[in-house]
This record gives sequence, structure tokens and C-alpha cells, in this order.
Amino acid sequence: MELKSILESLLFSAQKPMSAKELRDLLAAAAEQTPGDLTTGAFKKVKEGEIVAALEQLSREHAEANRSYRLVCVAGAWQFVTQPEYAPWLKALVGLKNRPSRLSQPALETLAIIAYRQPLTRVEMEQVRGVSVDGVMQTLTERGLVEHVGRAEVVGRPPTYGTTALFLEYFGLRSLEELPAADELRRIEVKKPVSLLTADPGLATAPPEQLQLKEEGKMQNEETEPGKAATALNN
Amino acid sequence: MELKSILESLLFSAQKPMSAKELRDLLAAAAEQTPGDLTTGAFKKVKEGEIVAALEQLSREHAEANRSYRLVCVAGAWQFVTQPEYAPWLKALVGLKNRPSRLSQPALETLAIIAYRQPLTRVEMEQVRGVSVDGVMQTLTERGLVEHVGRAEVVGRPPTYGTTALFLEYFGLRSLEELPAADELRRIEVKKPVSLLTADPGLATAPPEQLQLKEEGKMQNEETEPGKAATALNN
Amino acid sequence: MAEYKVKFEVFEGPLDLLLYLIKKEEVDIYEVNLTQLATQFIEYIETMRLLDLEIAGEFLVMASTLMYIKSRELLPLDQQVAVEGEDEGEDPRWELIRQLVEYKKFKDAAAQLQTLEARQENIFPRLPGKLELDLKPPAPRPEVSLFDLLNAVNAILKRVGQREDARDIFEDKWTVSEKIEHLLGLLKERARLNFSELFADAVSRSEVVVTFLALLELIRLKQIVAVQPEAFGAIEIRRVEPTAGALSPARLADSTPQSN
Repeated sequence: MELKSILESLLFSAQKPMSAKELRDLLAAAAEQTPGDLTTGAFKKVKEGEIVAALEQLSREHAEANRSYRLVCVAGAWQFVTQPEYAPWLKALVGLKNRPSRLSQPALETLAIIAYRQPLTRVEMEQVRGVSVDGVMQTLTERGLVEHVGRAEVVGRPPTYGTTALFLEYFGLRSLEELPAADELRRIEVKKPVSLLTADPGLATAPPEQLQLKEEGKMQNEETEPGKAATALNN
Repeated sequence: MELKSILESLLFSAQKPMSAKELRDLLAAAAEQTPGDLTTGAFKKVKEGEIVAALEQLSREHAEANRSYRLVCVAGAWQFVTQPEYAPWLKALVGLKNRPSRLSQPALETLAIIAYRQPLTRVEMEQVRGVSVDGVMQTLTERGLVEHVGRAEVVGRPPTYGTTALFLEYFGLRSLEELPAADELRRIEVKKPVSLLTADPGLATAPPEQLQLKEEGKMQNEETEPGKAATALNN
Repeated sequence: MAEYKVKFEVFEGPLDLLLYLIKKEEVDIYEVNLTQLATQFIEYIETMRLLDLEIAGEFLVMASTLMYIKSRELLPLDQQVAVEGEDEGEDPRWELIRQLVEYKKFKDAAAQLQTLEARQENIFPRLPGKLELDLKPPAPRPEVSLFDLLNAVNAILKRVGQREDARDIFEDKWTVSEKIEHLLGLLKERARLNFSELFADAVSRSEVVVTFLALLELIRLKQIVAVQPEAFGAIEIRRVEPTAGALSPARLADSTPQSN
């Protein structure tokens, strides 16, 4: 009995996406419910890391099998989903449920800024967009895509915002790291008004040379040391 | 786009087994919902026989892939099922929802009162516990430990409650007689408002000799034979 | 100019309009002629005014920035440097370009999110039917033992005792401390006792209660433990051995494994 097959059967039968931790707990529970059983006992103490590795292997296998479905990880939880090209038939199956309306252009722009630059204040968002974000922020908060995450350590301690787990789910992302061109966008400077200068500028400030670009809107990224981007990511 | 892949995606997402006819209807519905679409249109008038052939082909493919699940046809309806050897883990998955949890102290106390004094009304339970038992009673009822057993013969005919067979099973008791210190707890007075005086005091009312010892809220009950309480237990 | 009006209303803000103008000229942001851009931008604003449309404040702020840049371009080089507040070499042209580049990046990122959004609408999770295993799923089992229940009884008795005269309940010859002594004596003779046999000899209800309270007290004092080896099995009372040294070799020999 292979770990990945057990995990597959569980995800195949689960009513909701499951995290590696939840799967680990199920393996332990199965062993407890069948005392003395060597098969279940063998998976009693599998580590989360092993589970993630097995799931990734499984996910590759399913991608290679090229069937109508895949095993994916969204916001840290694994689930089987169908491939987009089968949507017309699945819509006939599920019925045209009332999905949430699509996001407006201003909402998407603001969401992009928050996603790449979080945590940040409204003033910082408005610096990038050049217009007020009040209405848009209300929409994004109401839809549960962004949330208040803290306060900036500057005069007035304005609230800062970040994206939620629902944001990842809504766009089908495993984590924030999966955002397209993440490193690049995170590093561009957000200009702050003097009164809002943070004690530690951290990520939001980039070296000026990055702004020199060659072609249309592309940045001439000098040899980015891998370590640097990784550090920035964790900020 | 192959017919079998479309069918696969449908069976993969369907919450119940589907017959070839149902699948055919879905193919037609998808074509109708997307007028002018050539892809869906191509499967608008697939015959049931073709669908069955495609499903059988699909079923063979899945059997050969040797995964933790199979596509099977039961009584004319097709569905994906997991292989039997994964049952121990799937049981753990199903059991996840009704995971045992500890009974709270208020729940235990209420259960004890019911066990020793059944049948009795909520008002009587609250007399002993001194607080409302509404939330606790819901928990106990949901867990199948207590149940509605009748109605008190008093004004308003309030429902009375008792313990279930499951209660005995959980606590490893053959009968209510095995409850330790049963008599003693039965002696605790339950104060009843005059309007709620039962016609037949039964178990819910303590034998008179104890009642005479209490000073507040005592009731002057007529003589009750010692054997009566024990008989009442088996109600 | 009518086309401007239609288009104008769609712009998210001044930066959006500027990007549109740059794109229209088909030039790179870095090569854009800012003076020309300023002229075009201000033309749009003027058009809006002529059409009597409301102009958002941000557009006016941008218009003044652009006019400033434009006027600055007209000055000879040596005077440009002397402009007040720019002693650090901050160039408003550069600042505007930087802002445009940054905004464009996020606009592109927003477009990618939009693609993901559309894609996600077409992805359906597998929703399996409820599992129907041939066994009945385990009934929700409370994690409690009979002892939990007894403890609850004790709690009730205590409270009742507080509000009533305890003597009414414990009227017999046994006191709790006597019963404790008795129990400890029994446990000296035998390593373990069945819960039920403790009550077998009780001659009165109150003796049962006293025995029971004595048990609870001993458990509380960690003198004894009550264990229920199987889910529905009988409860056993065992003495907690204080230390190995306190035992005679003989007792060790015949004592059964202790729970601690």
C-alpha cells in the first residue's frame, strides 16, 4: 500500500479540499480506529513533509495522465478539479449557479497592488493608482478578498491591508508565491509621502537602478541574487 | 475533444451515479446553452449506444491505470468508486464529522439528573441545576443520550425526558439500576411549583421522608411505598 | 473630439489616461516626449470642460504637474537646477515616468489576474456523493467514562449539601474519612478492586454515597486511580504506589502492574 494511493483515495472521496495536516490527522485516525492493523499502523506517524511530497508526485502523475481532471493545491489545500475545457458540459450538470460577478478594472488593479505589496496602507495604494481607492476597497473587503492585517508604524498608525485565503481560492493560486512575475512587482518602489516614511522601509523601497528599462514597460533587472528575492518574499 | 473525456469530466463531478441517458441529456443541454458553439454542438445528438461504448472504454482505461478508484456501472448507472482496500482511511474520513468530543460539565450534570430522576421536565432539571438547560438539552438530544419520553400530567403538559438505550451502552451499564449511588441522588428534592404538581408523583418526586427534612420549597407528599421508586426506574 | 469624451469616462485616473496617450503614440514610456504628452493631456481636460463634464480632482492635479514640467522644459538648463525644493536632484519628469512605469506594471498584473479569474470560472471541483460504506458510521461517542458521570453526581450532591442540611443525607454511622481508611485497608490487601464490589456490602443508601465520596476524595488525593480498561468494561480501583521503596519485596512480587 503506497502513501500516495491512500492520499488519492481520500482526496477522491473528500467533500472539501484538504490540507496536508488534515490528511496526516486522517492517517493517524485510521490507525487508531484499527488497533493492531499493520497496514494502517504503517501510516500512523507520517510527516506533513512526506505527505506534501507524495501529493506533488500524485499531482504530476495526474497531469501526465492527461485526463479531464487534475489534482491541484489551492490556498494550501488539495483537491481534484476538472480541466477548464470541459466547463460547458459541467455548467449543464451543475446548473448555471449564481457565481459572483466579475471584478471591475479598478478592483483588479487595486487587488494586484495589494497582492504584490502587502501589507500596505490605503495611501500607498493611492500613490500607485493615482486615484482614491475608497469605493474599491469597500468592494474588495466585502467580497472577502482583502482584509485589514495590521497598522503601519508611522504617524497616525494607519491600517494596513493584505489578501485573504479566499483571494488565493478565487484566482486558483496555491500561494502568493505563485502570483505572476511576483518578484519583479514586489520590488518596484512605492513612493511614500514624507510623513508616512516607515521606520524600516523594507521591501517597499527598491534600488533606483531597477527603474531603468529598455523596452516597453519591461524592467532591466540586474542579476537578481536568488537569495534577495526570497528574503523579500517573506517580508 | 473526445466524447469519453467529456463523459469522464461529468461523472467525475456528478454527485450521484448517472445513466447513459442522463449523460446524453446533459450533452444536449450543453449544446443548447451554447448556441453556435461547434464543440458542444458536435455532441448534441450522440446516441446512448455510443455513450455506453465510450464509458466501457473509459472504464477499461481506469482499470488499467491501476489507481485507487475505478469507473463502475451499477444497475445501469455509472460512477467512480474507490477501491475497497482504502476503506480504513475512508472510514476515518467519514468519521471526521462525528468525531467524539467531551461532554461539558453542565451537560454531564444535566445527564446525571435525567438519569437518576427520569422521567422529568426541563423545569425540574432547572430546579436541581439552578440554571437553564436549553443548550445542554439540545446537545444531549443530538447525541442520542436523552430523549423525549412523554408528558407530565400537569398544567401545560410539558414534555418529559429520559435516557436512551445508547446512554446505557456508552456508560457500560446493563440497566439504570446499575447507576451508582442511585437512590441517594433520587432523594434530592425537586421543587415543583404548585401548578406543576404531578397527579402521580412517580420518580420525579422524592419520597416524603426526605421532603420533610428540607426547609425551603418543601412539598407535603402523601405516603409513597419504598418499592415505587425502583419500579419507576424501569419506565 | 467627441471620441475623447467616450474614452475619458473609462479612464481609471490620470495615470490611466497618460498610458493611453503614450500607447496611442506607440512610443516607449521612457522615450515619450513629456512636453507633447502634457499638451495632449491638457487638451483632454479642456475638452472635458467644454463638454461641461465633471473632472475629478486627480486629473486637475496631474494637469498642473504636467504644466509645471512643460514650463520647466522652456527654461535654460542652468536655471532648471536652481528650482526650489529640488536640490536633491529630484526631477519631476523622472518622477512621473517612474509612476507611469509602476502603474503600468500593476495594470498588466491586473490583466493577468483577470485571466486567472476567467479561467477559474471554468474549473469545477470534484464533488463526490456521500460515501456509503457498508458499515454504519461510528455513532458520535462522547469521550466520557462512567466516572465523569459520577463526578457530575458528586458536584450536584455537593451543591445540594450546601443548600440543605447535609446531615439529612449522611445520617449513618459511616463518615467519609472512616470510609477512606477502610478503602485504603482493603487496597493494602489487594492490589485492585472492582468498583461494583465496593458497593456490594453497603447496608444503606448513605453508605453507598459515603463510599462513593471517599473514592472521589482518594482519587483527588491521587491515592488511588480508577481505570476502565475497556470501553464498556468494569471500573477497577487501584492503589497508586507512592514509591517502590515504600513497598516490601513481598508486596512487589504479587502486585500487578500499576497504571502509573
